[in-house]
Amino acid sequence: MSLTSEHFEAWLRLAAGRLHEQKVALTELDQAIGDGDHGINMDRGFSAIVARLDAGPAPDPTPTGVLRFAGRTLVSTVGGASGPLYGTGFLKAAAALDGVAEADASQSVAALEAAVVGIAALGKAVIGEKTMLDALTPALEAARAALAAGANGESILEGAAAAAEAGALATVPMLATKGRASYLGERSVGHQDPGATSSALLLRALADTASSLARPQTAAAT
Amino acid sequence: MSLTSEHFEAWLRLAAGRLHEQKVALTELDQAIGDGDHGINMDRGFSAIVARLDAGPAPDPTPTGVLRFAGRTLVSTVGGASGPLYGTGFLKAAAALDGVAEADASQSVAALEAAVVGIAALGKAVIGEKTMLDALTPALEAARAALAAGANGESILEGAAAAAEAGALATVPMLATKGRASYLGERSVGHQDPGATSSALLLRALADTASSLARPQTAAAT
Amino acid sequence: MKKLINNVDDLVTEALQGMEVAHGDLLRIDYSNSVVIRKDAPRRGKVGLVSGGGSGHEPLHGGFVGLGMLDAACPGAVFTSPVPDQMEAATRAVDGGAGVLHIVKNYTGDVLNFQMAAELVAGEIEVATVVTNDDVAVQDSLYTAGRRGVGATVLVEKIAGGCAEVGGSLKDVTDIAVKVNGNARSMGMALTSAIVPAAGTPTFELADDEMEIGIGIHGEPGRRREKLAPVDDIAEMLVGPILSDLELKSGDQVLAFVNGMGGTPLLELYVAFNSVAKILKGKSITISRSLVGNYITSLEMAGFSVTLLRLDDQLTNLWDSPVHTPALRWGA
Amino acid sequence: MKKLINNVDDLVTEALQGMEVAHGDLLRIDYSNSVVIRKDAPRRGKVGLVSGGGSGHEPLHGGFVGLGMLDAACPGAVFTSPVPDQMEAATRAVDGGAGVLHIVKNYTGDVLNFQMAAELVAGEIEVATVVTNDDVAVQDSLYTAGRRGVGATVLVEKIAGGCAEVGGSLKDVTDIAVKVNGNARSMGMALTSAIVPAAGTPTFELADDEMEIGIGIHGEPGRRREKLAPVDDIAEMLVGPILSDLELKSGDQVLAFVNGMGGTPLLELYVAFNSVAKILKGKSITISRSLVGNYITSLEMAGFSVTLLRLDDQLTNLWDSPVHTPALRWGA
Ligand SMILES: Nc1ncnc2c1ncn2[C@@H]1O[C@H](COP(=O)(O)OP(=O)(O)O)[C@@H](O)[C@H]1O
Ligand SMILES: Nc1ncnc2c1ncn2[C@@H]1O[C@H](COP(=O)(O)OP(=O)(O)O)[C@@H](O)[C@H]1O
Ligand SMILES: [Mg+2]
Ligand SMILES: [Mg+2]
Ligand SMILES: [Mg+2]
Ligand SMILES: [Mg+2]
Repeated sequence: MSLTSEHFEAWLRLAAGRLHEQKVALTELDQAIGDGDHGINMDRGFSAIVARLDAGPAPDPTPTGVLRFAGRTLVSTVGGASGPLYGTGFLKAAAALDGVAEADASQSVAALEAAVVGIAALGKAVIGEKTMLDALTPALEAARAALAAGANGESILEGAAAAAEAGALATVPMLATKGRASYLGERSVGHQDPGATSSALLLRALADTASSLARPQTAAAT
Repeated sequence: MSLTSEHFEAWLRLAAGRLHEQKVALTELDQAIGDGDHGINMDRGFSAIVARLDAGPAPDPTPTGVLRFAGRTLVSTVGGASGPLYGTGFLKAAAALDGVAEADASQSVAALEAAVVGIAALGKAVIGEKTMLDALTPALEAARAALAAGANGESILEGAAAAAEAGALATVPMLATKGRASYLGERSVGHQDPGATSSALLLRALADTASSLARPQTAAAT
Repeated sequence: MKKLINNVDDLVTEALQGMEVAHGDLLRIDYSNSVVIRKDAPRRGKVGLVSGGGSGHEPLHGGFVGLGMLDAACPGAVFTSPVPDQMEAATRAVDGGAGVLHIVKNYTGDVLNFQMAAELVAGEIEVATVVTNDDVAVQDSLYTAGRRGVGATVLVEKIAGGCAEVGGSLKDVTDIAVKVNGNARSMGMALTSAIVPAAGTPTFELADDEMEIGIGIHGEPGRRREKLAPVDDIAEMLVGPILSDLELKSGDQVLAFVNGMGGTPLLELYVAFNSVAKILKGKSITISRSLVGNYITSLEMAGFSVTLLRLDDQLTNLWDSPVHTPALRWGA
Repeated sequence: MKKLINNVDDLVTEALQGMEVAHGDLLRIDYSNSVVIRKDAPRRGKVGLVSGGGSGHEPLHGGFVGLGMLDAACPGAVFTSPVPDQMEAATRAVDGGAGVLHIVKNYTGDVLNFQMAAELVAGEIEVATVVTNDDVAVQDSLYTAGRRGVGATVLVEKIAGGCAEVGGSLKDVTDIAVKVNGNARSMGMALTSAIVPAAGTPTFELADDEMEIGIGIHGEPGRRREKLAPVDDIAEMLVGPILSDLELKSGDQVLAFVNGMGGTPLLELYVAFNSVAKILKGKSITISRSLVGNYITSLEMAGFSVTLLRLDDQLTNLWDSPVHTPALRWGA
């Protein structure tokens, strides 16, 4: 597997569609422990990405170009806590892939690492605080481990997505200590974090993009 | 029958009790075609009458004294449309009984007439406009007719109360052209007028006061 | 019923106590009569302005007591006209020898109670009365109690108050009040009803997709019920009758007043104001003065009313003249 | 959901259009960036004040743009922090060469977006940032995102704005903003939730006999749910933690600010203010300045918050200094 600018663009479009479908569900999660806008925010940002991709001008046709375009669009359209956090994640990933035309497995993991580290640094959060990092950190760890074990790109991303999904679920019993949910104290326990949920969605969309492009290639190779 | 200041006071107390019981019902009638305060207003006014009777100083012990006291109390505690209207009714009745120690049937009817004429003059309303006059006017007519026919005091007042009750019911199909209900136009049709309802209640209480004091007297005479 | 109260019977008195602490520089309270009085009243030689009505319309009227507006306000129970004793006390308290103007919203109860009060001071204090009746939702005909007094009341109080402040005679002040009322029309709508505290239940019920058009300010149902519509369309329903009743024409200058009924967020009131502005712009009517906010309310009712006042130089200058009250303040 | 809107996506823009028509003498709108800008900005040599946050809190912040208060306000979507582009545009628009103060309510989103904006103008414009965090309902500990910025934000904007208006340097203005925030504490409660227009359903549900204590201003649930109580008792629940956190003592002078959350009638706010005043009187704390009304709201939420600011002569004088904005005006 190697991810080109087209693949990243396909990922953004797939994620945008799924976020739009999940808009109400994500917002409901945020109503329980936040202010009821996370689905709306994510949908606004990713819809803007798709609209700008459609309307052009097209971003620079490199992984860096597409990811930077996505990061900037998120920063300037999402708002809230998630806008700067996800925006920074994309911008850091973009920077990590600078000069790369097709990201291989190791480069992809490095980009994910840059994103997660950037988000953690901006949000000053660590794992266990009931935020998107509870999906992103396990995802990064799974990806690193799979890479070290010599797995191919598709299964690395599949592992990351699965870990993110497990991580999102694991936020349910957590007490929030960052973001809006922390205002609730004990009342934040028993609800799944909306940002962790959207992070899992993004990583699942990335894995699906990688595997769907993997399959026809494999078929052709047989 | 002849009505002394004690009888008028007994009437006020009986009416106060019944208005308090009917507070919600009268208010609900006013919610439908007015502003939802008629029961509250009447209860406030008649509770004040009772409180002041209890606390003293006692009003002048004449029919005029008690009725004037009631009229003044209503004017200064009820507010709304009904306060000045009922207040004026009581004040006019008081004036009509000036110098009378015990009101006989004919004097009682004259006092009722003064009240009804005073209310109509102040409110500039006539029968058929869906107001308290739709109870009061038929009551006055019934009382006059009974007096002309030589009926005794109790049955005159009984006839007035019955006519007022029928008059209140007859407001249901009327289109309001006076008071707050007139703002509703056609939508005022189909609801009973709260003021007509409270007027019927007052006249029923008067008839009951007269008949309850009549009964022991009759018994004693037999 | 969810209200920030201690008990229903003390509601109005406790609110007056709160006003006195918050605005002790502007007003004092006569608790025995339940009257809000301008701190420095009576002012020798100044016409006194007295208004009043049921409570639940705040800031009207108590919030308009102060320099350049009212000298006294008489709050009744919620949605219930005050009693003559209050207006009598208010009239006596503010009489500075130049007479007193009663500004009365056209409701049977308000009119009758003010009328009785005027009789109580007759021969002692010269009282003139102006009855506001600007609500075009009600036909001014033999078949109604006449148009209701709504939004124009705020404008009458401000502009007549400005006239009195600069030494206008009772006739001047009365004339200007009549002029404002004659050149102003209003219409309102509700998204929800209101709960009279002593009643405890909403005065009417509206389904989730319904609104009432042509409501007054007492939580009473309106002229008709309609399906909920975009605010641009609602603004058309309210502004249309006002424009035709006032016979406003291209080139006219107006004061546009979008008033919240109490429970509608300011964000939405500005959207509604924008809808009104678009309609007026389309007719080449110029908004030369604006007022947007909760000024004559109906407890927690959600909804808004529109009032348009045709302006000339006299009215504009008096509108701009200094006012210093709890709810309206400029130039002072 | 019943709202006075045309469609959800245009809500904020249309409200800005309405503001521009209503307050064109005070402000202008940069629609491409969604920024409310003081009409005469930038003023050469004056420190610029920029604030912003989600919409739905009106009049905060746009209603505080004008003389003696903010130079620009950046409204985000409802309850959603604005994006850095807005604050960047606002900062550039109001920079008069003396630097710009960002007044930021302490929410992760607001803090991060303002921080990114400051980075965008770094090296070009000197930016200082003050983060308000006055809400005692939230513990300021490692286990939270820190206390929220609520009612004190209004006071910071007024008082720091007054300091900037009379020529204070960026350091002066920042110091005074920090001082106001440090001497102010708030706590709020809700009788009802609010409906984010794009969500369409209430953020939380409260039974008819319940209230939320310790809410913020985003329709979010509070610290705890309680049975509805008389407002005197509610005031105790809110004022108690403020008094102890501020260590207010007998003889202190305060500004008492009772703020409506948007859907509570003014009548009830005055009752609530009276409850607060009684508590303070009992502790011999003097209310020397007051503010009662809807100033930092949560859409149509019913409820109120209390903010107390310990006053000294400097703060009192700056509070009294001239201000002319859509929502606060005196002395100008
Ligand atoms: N300090 C932080 N670090 C990492 N993620 C955070 C932080 N604060 C909040 N988040 C994430 O942001 C999500 C909320 O995003 P969103 O609802 O869009 O913004 P807001 O909270 O401003 O309304 C939370 O569910 C959480 O996952
Ligand atoms: N002009 C009038 N003449 C006679 N009765 C009237 C008139 N206007 C109103 N009423 C009576 O007053 C009643 C309403 O009283 P109330 O609810 O206490 O006052 P308000 O209408 O001011 O709220 C009506 O039901 C009607 O019977
Ligand atoms: Mg959120
Ligand atoms: Mg009534
Ligand atoms: Mg009434
Ligand atoms: Mg948000």
